[in-house]
Amino acid sequence: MISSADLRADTPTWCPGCGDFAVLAALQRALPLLGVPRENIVIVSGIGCSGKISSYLRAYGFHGVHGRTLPVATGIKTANPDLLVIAAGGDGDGYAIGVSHFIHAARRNIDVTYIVMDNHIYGLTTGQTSPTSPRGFKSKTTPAGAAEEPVDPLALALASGAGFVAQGFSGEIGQLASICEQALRYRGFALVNVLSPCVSFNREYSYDWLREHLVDIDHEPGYDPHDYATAVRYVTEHHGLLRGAVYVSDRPGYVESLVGTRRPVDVDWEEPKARWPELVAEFN
Amino acid sequence: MISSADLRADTPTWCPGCGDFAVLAALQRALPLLGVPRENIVIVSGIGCSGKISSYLRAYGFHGVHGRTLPVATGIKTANPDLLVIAAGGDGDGYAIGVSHFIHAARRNIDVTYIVMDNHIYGLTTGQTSPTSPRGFKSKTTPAGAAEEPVDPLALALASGAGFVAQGFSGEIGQLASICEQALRYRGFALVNVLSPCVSFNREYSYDWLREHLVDIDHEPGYDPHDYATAVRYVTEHHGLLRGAVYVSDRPGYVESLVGTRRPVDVDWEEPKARWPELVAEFN
Amino acid sequence: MEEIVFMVGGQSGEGIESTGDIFATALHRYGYWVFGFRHFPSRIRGGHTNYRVRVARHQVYTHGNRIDIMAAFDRESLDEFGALLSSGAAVIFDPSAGQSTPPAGIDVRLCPVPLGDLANKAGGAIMKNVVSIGAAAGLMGLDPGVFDSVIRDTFAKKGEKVVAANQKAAREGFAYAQEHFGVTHRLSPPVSSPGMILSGNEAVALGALAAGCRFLAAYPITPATSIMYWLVDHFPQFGGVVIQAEDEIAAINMAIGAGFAGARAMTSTSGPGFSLMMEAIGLAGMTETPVVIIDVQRGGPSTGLPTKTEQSDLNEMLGGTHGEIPRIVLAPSTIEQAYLITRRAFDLAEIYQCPVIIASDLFLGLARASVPVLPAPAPGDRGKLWDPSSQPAADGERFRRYRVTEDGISPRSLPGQRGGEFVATGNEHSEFGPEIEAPGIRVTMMQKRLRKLAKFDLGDDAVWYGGDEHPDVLLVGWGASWGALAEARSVLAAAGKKVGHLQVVAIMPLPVERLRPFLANAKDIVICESNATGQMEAHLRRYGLLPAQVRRVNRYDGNPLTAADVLALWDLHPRAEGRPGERDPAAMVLPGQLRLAGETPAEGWPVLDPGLAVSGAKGGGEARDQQR
Amino acid sequence: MEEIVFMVGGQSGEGIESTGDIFATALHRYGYWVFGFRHFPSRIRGGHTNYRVRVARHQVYTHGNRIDIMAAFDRESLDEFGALLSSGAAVIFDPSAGQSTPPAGIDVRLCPVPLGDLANKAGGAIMKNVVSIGAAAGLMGLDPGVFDSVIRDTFAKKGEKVVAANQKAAREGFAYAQEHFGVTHRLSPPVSSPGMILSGNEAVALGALAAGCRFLAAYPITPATSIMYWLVDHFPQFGGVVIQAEDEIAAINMAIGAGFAGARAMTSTSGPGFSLMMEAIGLAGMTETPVVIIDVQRGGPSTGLPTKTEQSDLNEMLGGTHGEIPRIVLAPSTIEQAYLITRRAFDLAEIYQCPVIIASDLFLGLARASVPVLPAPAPGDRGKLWDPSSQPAADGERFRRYRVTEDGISPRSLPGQRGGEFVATGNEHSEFGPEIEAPGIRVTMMQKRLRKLAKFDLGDDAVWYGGDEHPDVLLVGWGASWGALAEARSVLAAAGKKVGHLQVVAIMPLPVERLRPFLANAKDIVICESNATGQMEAHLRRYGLLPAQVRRVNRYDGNPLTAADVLALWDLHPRAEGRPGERDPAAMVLPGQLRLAGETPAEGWPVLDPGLAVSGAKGGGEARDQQR
Ligand SMILES: Cc1ncc(C[n+]2csc(CCOP(=O)(O)OP(=O)(O)O)c2C)c(N)n1
Ligand SMILES: Cc1ncc(C[n+]2csc(CCOP(=O)(O)OP(=O)(O)O)c2C)c(N)n1
Ligand code: SF4
Ligand code: SF4
Ligand SMILES: [Mg+2]
Ligand SMILES: [Mg+2]
Repeated sequence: MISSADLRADTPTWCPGCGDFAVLAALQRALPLLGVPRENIVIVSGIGCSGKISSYLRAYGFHGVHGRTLPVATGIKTANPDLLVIAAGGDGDGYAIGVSHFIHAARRNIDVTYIVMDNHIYGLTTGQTSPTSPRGFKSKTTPAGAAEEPVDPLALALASGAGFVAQGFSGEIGQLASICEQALRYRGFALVNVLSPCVSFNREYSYDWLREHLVDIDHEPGYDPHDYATAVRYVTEHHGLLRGAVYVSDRPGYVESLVGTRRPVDVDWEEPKARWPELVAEFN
Repeated sequence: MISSADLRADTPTWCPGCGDFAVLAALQRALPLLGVPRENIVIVSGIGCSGKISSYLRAYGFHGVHGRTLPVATGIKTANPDLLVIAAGGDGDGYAIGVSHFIHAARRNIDVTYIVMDNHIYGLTTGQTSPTSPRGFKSKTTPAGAAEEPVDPLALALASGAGFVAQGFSGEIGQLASICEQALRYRGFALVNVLSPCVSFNREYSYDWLREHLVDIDHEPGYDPHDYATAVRYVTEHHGLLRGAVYVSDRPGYVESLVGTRRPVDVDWEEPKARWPELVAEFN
Repeated sequence: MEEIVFMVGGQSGEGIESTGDIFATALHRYGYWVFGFRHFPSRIRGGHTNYRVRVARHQVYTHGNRIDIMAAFDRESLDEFGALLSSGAAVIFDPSAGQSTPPAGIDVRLCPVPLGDLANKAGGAIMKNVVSIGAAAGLMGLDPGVFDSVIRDTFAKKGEKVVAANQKAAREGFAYAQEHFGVTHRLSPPVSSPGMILSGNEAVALGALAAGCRFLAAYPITPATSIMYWLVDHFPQFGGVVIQAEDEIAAINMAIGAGFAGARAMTSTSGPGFSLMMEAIGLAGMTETPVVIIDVQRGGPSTGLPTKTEQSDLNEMLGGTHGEIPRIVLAPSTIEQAYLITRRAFDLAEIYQCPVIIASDLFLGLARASVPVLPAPAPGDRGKLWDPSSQPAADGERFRRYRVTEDGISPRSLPGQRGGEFVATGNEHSEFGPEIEAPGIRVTMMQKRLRKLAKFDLGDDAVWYGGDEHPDVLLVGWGASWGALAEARSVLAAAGKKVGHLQVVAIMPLPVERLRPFLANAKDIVICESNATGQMEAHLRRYGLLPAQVRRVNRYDGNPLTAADVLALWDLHPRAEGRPGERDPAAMVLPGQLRLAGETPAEGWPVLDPGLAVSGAKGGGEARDQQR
Repeated sequence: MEEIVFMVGGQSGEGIESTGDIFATALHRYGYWVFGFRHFPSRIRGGHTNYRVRVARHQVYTHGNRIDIMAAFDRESLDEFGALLSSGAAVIFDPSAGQSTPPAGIDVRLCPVPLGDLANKAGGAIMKNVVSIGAAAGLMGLDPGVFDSVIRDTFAKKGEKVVAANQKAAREGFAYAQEHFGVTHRLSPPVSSPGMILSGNEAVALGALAAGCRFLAAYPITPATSIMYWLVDHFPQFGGVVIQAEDEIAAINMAIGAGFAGARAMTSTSGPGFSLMMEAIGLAGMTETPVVIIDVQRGGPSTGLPTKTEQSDLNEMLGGTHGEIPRIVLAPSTIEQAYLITRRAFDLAEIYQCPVIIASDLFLGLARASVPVLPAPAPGDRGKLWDPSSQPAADGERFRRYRVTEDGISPRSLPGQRGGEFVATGNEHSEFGPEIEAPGIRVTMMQKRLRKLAKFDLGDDAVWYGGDEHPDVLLVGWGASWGALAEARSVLAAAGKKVGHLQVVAIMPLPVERLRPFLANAKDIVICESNATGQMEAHLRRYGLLPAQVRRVNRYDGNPLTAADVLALWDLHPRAEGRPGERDPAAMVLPGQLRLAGETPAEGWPVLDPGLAVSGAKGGGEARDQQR
C-alpha cells in the first residue's frame, strides 16, 4: 500500500499560501485510501499554476496543453480502464478554453475525477480575469470591471449531466480530502471544483472571505445529494457558494459500455491475423 | 420597409420537407416586423445543412467555419452595434464543436440572436450521432447506440446565464416566427433552439413525434417566463420537450457596456494624431 | 474489349452511390478488376452526382479517362460528362423521362430503355437504377444473374421480397438491352481473380486494425468519416474502441492520451479538422507520444470544396504547429499502399515516438477498387519499450523517461508499470519529465528530439520509380495521382519518349539522397500535383533537389488529376477511342502495361514489408524497372 | 564611458521587474538611450529573474553583451551571469544576506551595501531594490535625485508616504555608494534626447491605434498579453473595444467578424494560440476578410519555454492552414519597426483583403528601450471599398463582392451599405458569394485570390541591407535579432572584414528579386536565427536563393541571439572588457557605430512610410549605406 509520502515528487513552486497546496495534500491523503498502486494512478493536468500539480504528485503524469486535460484523460482511461485517472487544472483551463470538453466529458460520464483549482483568476499568466471572476471584477484585462457574468461550474456540471458534482475549499483540507476520496471512488465523471485562493493576484476570493461565505452542505440538515432538483436549487440560491458533495447520481458509465474484457492497450496482431480470411471475405 | 420577399436570395437546396425551410420562413416573416433595413441585417452561419441559411436569406451574410458562428457574430456586433446580428447553425455546429462559444456568448450576453436548427443529427455529413441525439441513438457512428447522455440546450443556456431562452418547432411556424421576433427584439443574447426535423437521416425526431410530445408553454396557464426557477424546473421535468419562450430576463447587455458612442468600424486616424503628443508623453 | 468504363449519373439522393457500388462489386466478383469513383456535391438531395466504374481484365489504378457505357438519369450526366464518351459509347436513358440527348458530333449509340416501366414491373419505380445496371450488363454480354448475389447481400436486411424484386429489376434491364441493342461492349473473359474490393479509407482502417491499433477518436468530416465507420463496426470485436469526439481538438488529444497509455492510437480527419490539430501535434512531438493522424485531404482552403479532392495540406503537414518537432509524413499512392503505409505508421510512431501523418486524399480515400489480397497482419515493432527486468531503474532513482541517448530515442514506460512513473509535459523538461528551463538542458533535449529522425529511412519504399533508366522526361508525383501518372507514362513511352515516373512516398523526413540521382539527371522534370501552388515542388526545392526550370501540372478544380492533364503538355491523349481528332491508338492504356517487372500483385506494390520489397528504387538511384 | 550595462537579479516575486523599469525609465529621462530586457521564469514566486538595462549615449538595439554593474539579490545572479561581468565591473550586494561572491578569476569590484538596513532606515525592507538602484546611480556618478520623478509616477497611487520613502531609499543607496566606493563607472553626459521609451508590444499596440484599428480580441498568453493591456487601457478613449475571448479560436473569429463588419481588427497571441488559429486564418483568406494577427513568438514546441524567446513559428506562419490562401507575413526587426509595420499591416490587410501575420517574438515584444519619437498617425489606405455612388450595382443585380478583376482584388461592401448585401463563405463561391462547386468557377476564383499578391511589394522596406557594398561575409537575419547582427557586423568590420548584413523584413510574399543580388554574390553567407532547424534558411532555399553551402548560427536555448553567438564563428568577441583571454578591444561595440549614414533617428529606421524611406536596399540590390 502506498502512503502519502510515496506520492511526493518535486517540491511545489507555488507561492507560499497558494490554495493549490491543499489540493495536492488532499489528493495525497485520499489516494492511499483507495488501495490503488501508485503505478496505476495517472494525473493529467492543464496549463496554469494549477497544472503544475502533475509534477508534484508522484505517479504517472501528463501535463498537456492549455484546456485539454479531459480529452487526454478520456483517451487514457478508455485505452486502459484499469488505471485511476485524475484530470486537474485551473478555472481558465477548464471553464474558458476547455469548457467544451468539460460539458462533453460530463455527458459522456467518463470515469475520470476532474479537479478544478478555481481561484477566479489566471494565475500563471499573472492575473487576468477568468471565466469565474465575478461581474465587475477588475484586473489588467478588465480595468473597468468584467462585463460578463461568471460561469457557474456547479450549475454547468448539473446541466451537463455530470454524475458527481462537489465543491471543496482549500481552507478545509479535511473535507476536501474526503470529497476527493468520494470522487475518486465514483464510477463515472466526477467534478470537484475547489475554491483555491490565489494569494498573489486575487485578493477578492481570500481564505477569509470564502470561509465566511461558504455553506457546508455536507452538514446541512436534510440535504440529500441524490436529489437533482434540490441540488440545482441550492446551487442557484447560494450562487454556488457551497462546499461539500452537491450531487451524486448513478448513471451508467461510458467506458464500461464501450470497452469489453480486452483493453485497447493490449496491442495484438494475432486475432486479426487469425481472422484475416474472414476480413478479406468481407471485402468481396 | 422590407417585405418577406425582399429577404429571399438563392433557392434553398435542402431536402424537400426539411425543417430548416420553416426556420428560414419564420425569419423572413419576423424580420420585416422590426423595421430594420435589410442592409443592417447580418446573418452568420456555421457549417451543416443549417449553415446554408445565410445564402438563402437575402441580407449581409457570413458563412464561417464549423462551430464558430458566435465569435464571428460577436465581432460583428461589437464592431458595429447598429447592425442586427443573427447567428444560425446546427446542433453539431453549436453544441459539439461550438459549445464553448455558446456558453461564453450566453454569459457575455452579447446582443445576438442565436438560432440552432436542432435535428439531433449531423445532416450535411450524412447522418452521424449529434450531441443532442438521445442515449442509445443508432447511427453510422454509433451502430450499437450512443453511449452519451444528450446535451440539453435549454438547461445549458439557463445554467450559462442566457437572458432569453426559447424553443421553437418547425412544425409550428406561426409560433416559431413569433419566438424569432421576440428574440430579435431582445437586447442581449437570445437562444432559439428549433426542433427542426431532418427527414433524410433522422426518423426518430419526426414532425409527428415532436407534435405529439412537445408542451406549448406559451399557452401553459400560469407559466411565467421571467421566473428562472420555474424555467429550470420545466426544462428538467419535461426533458426539454417544450416549445415557446422558456425564459426571459433583463440583464445588462455586453456591447452597451463596452462600446460608447463611437463604433469600432468608424476608422479614424485624426484623434490619435491630435492626441499624439499626449501619447508620446505617456512613454516617457 | 480489354476494359470498359461504366458511368451512372443522376441527382444526389437518387441512390447513385449504391447503384455504382452494386455494379462494381458484382463485376469484381465476376473476376474483373474494377476501379470505382464517385463524384458528388456537398448537399443531400439534388445536385448532380455520378459513379464511374472501370472494369478491366487486369488491375487498374484510376477510373479511366473515358466513358463507354453511360446510364444517364439527369441532364448534367450528358451535358457535363458527354465529352468523355468514347467513340461508339452506349448511352442508356429513359426516353419517357425527357432527358437531353448526347451532344451532337459524338459518335454514340443511344440505348433508350423504359427504366421506370421495367422497374415498376419488377415492383417499384425506385429500382430504375438497378434496371439500368442490368441493361449495362446486357450490353456487356455478361450473365443475366451477375448482380444476384450482390443484390442479396445489399438488401438482405430489407427482406426477401426486396431482394427478389431487385434481382428481377436487374434481369428486366438485362433482357431489354440484349433484346433491343444486343451486346455492344463485350469484355473479354476475366484472366485473374482480384483478391479484394475496398476503398482507400477502408484500407486505412484495415491497416490500422492489422497494425494492432485499437483506438480511434475522430470527429465526422467528409471525406474521412468512412474510416470511422469501418472501425466502429470492427474494433469492438477486437477489443478496440472508437470515440466520436466533440471536435478534432478533443479527438487528437484523446488519441494522444491513449498513445501515452500504451495503445496504438489514431485520429482521422480532413483539412479543417487537421488545422485544428496543430497545437496537439506539437504536444505529441514534445512529449514524444506516438500518434497516427490520417488527413484525407479535400478541396481547400477553409471549407473549400468539401466533396472534392485536392493535395493542398502538404505545407501544413510539414510546417504546422509552432516550434520544432520531429514528425513523419507519408503519402500512400494506391489503395494497397494505404493499407501498407497505415500498418507501418503505427510501428514508426512507436519506434520514433512522434506523430506520424498520413497524407491521403478524397480520391484515394473514397475510390473503391479491386486489389490483390492484402498481406495479412504480422507482429510489428513497438520500439523501445521499457523492460523493468532487463533495465531496472537505479535504486531510489526516478525513471528517466527522456534519457538522453545516442539515437535520441529513450525507452518508454507505460502507466501500470511499477517504477516507471514519470510526467510527460509539453513544456521543455528534464530527463525525468518535469518542466525545466535551464538553457543547457533545453538544448540537449531539443537535439535529442530532432536527432531521432536523423537515420529515418523507409528503405526501398521511400520513393518509387518506374520507367526508363535514363529518362528524358521525368514525371514526379506524390499520393493518389500515382495511377494517372503511371498511365501518362505508359502513353508517353508508347509515343517513343524516354520517360520515368518518380513518386515521393516518404515526404518527411524527405529521402533526399534517394531522390537526388533521379532528379539530378532528368532533362524535363514535370511535377504533377493536385494543388495550385506546387507544394511538393517547393518542398523539393527546399532541399536543392530541383533545377531552376521545371514544368508543372497543377490541377485544383476539385477533380482528380488525370493522365490527360499530364499528356496535354505533349498534346497527347490517353484514350484510344476519342472524339474525332483526338483519336490516338498508341495512347490507349492497355491493362497490364502498368504492371512492371517485379510489380506482380502477389508481391504487392510498393511494398512496405521489408521482406517483400521488390520494386522500389535503390538508394543509389539505379532505376530497376523497365517498361515492358 | 560611452555606455554601461546594469543588471538587477533576484528571485521572482521580489520586484525585480519594477526595479528594472524604474532604473531604465529614470536613465531614459536623464537623457540616455536605454535598452532593457528581463529574464524570467515561468512561475510566480521564486526562481531566478533579472533585468538588464543598457544605458548609452546613443541609441542601442540590444541589452549588450556584458554587465558593468550588477545588483545581486540571489545566488544565481552571480552563478549564472557572473561570466558576463566586464573587467572592473561593480557588484552590489548585501553582505548580511549571505550571498555567494563572484566567481574567482573575474576582476570585479565588490560593493557590499547594507541594502536591508538602508531600506529599513528609509521605511521598510521591501525597498532594498530601490536602495540598490540608488547605489548603482551613485557608482555612475549621476544625480542623487535621478529616480525621484519616476518613483513619484510609479508609487503615486500608493500615497505620498510611499513615494517619499522610496525616494529616500534611493538616496540612501546613492549616498552609501558614493561614500564607500566613489564613482566607478562614470557615463559621459548625454548627447541627444531620446524620444520615447516603450516595449515592442507597446509599439505594436500603439501602431494599431495609429492605424485606425479599434478592435482587439485576444486570449491571455505570455509574452503577448501586454499588447492587450495597453489597448484595453487606451482603446475605450478612442471608441475602440478589447474583448478577452474564451480562447484563441474565438479571438480570431471575433476579429474576422469585426473585419467583415468594416473595422480594422486584430488579434495577438503566441505559439500555442497561433496554432489554434490555423483554421480561421484559412477562413479569412477564403472570404477575403482583412485581419491582422500578431504572433509574439516564444520558445516552442508545445508549451515549450513560455517565458523565453525564439523564432520558431515561421514554418507555421508560412504553411499553416489547410489549402492555399494569399497571406502576408512581416517581421519587424526593432521596436520602431514594430510600430511602423503594425501600422502598415492594417493598410495591407485592407488593400489585399487577406490575413496579415506579424512575426514578433518575446525578445522584441518585452524589451523596453528608448527610441526616437515615432511618426505620428496619418491617414491610411483602406483599399478597394465599394462606393455605391460611383460604382452603382446593375439594376436588380446582386452585389458581386467577389467580382473577378485583373488584380484579383474586388471592391468590398460593408454591412450597412444598401445594395451591397452578399454572403461571405469559406466554401468556394461565385462572384456573388454563395457556395459553388463548378470546376471552372473554382479555378477562376483560386486564381483570382492567389493573384492578389502577385504585385505585392513593400518597396525599400521589404529588405534591409547595411554594410560593405561587396561583402565577403554576409550576415542574414530576420526579426528581433537585428540588433545583435548589427553589433556583430560592426565588430567584424572593425576586425577588417568586408561584411554586410541582410535583414528579411517581408517574408511572405518573399521579395525574391530584391534578395537575389545580395545573396548571389556573397562568398560566406551566415544565416542567423533563433531556432534549431533554420526555418528562414529553408524558406530562402525554396526560392533558390542560397548556394549549397552556407553557415548557420542557430540559438534555441531560450535566450536572445547575441553578437557573441555570431562572432564565435571567427573567434571574435563583442566585449572590450572580457574575462582574461577574451579581451579584444577592437571588438568593443561603440555606441554610434551602429548608426549608419542615413540611419539617423530623426529619419527613423527602417522606415515603412514611403515618404520617409531612406536606408532600405533598392530593388537592384545596390547597397547604399556604408560603415562610418
Ligand atoms: C493555447 C494557450 N493559450 C494561452 C496560454 C497561456 N496560459 C497559460 S496558463 C493560462 C491560464 C491560467 O489560468 P488558470 O487556468 O485559471 O490556471 P491558474 O494559473 O490560475 O491555476 C493561460 C491563458 C497557453 N499556454 N496556451
Ligand atoms: C472543423 C470541421 N470539422 C468537421 C466538419 C465536417 N462537418 C460539416 S457539417 C458537420 C456537422 C453537421 O451537423 P449539424 O451542425 O447538426 O448541422 P446539420 O447539417 O444537421 O444542419 C460536420 C461535422 C467541418 N466542416 N469542419
Ligand atoms: S500565482 Fe496564485 S495560483 Fe499561482 S502559485 Fe501563486 S498563489 Fe497560486
Ligand atoms: S439532410 Fe436533413 S437536415 Fe440536411 S437538408 Fe436534408 S432533411 Fe434537412
Ligand atoms: Mg485560475
Ligand atoms: Mg444537425
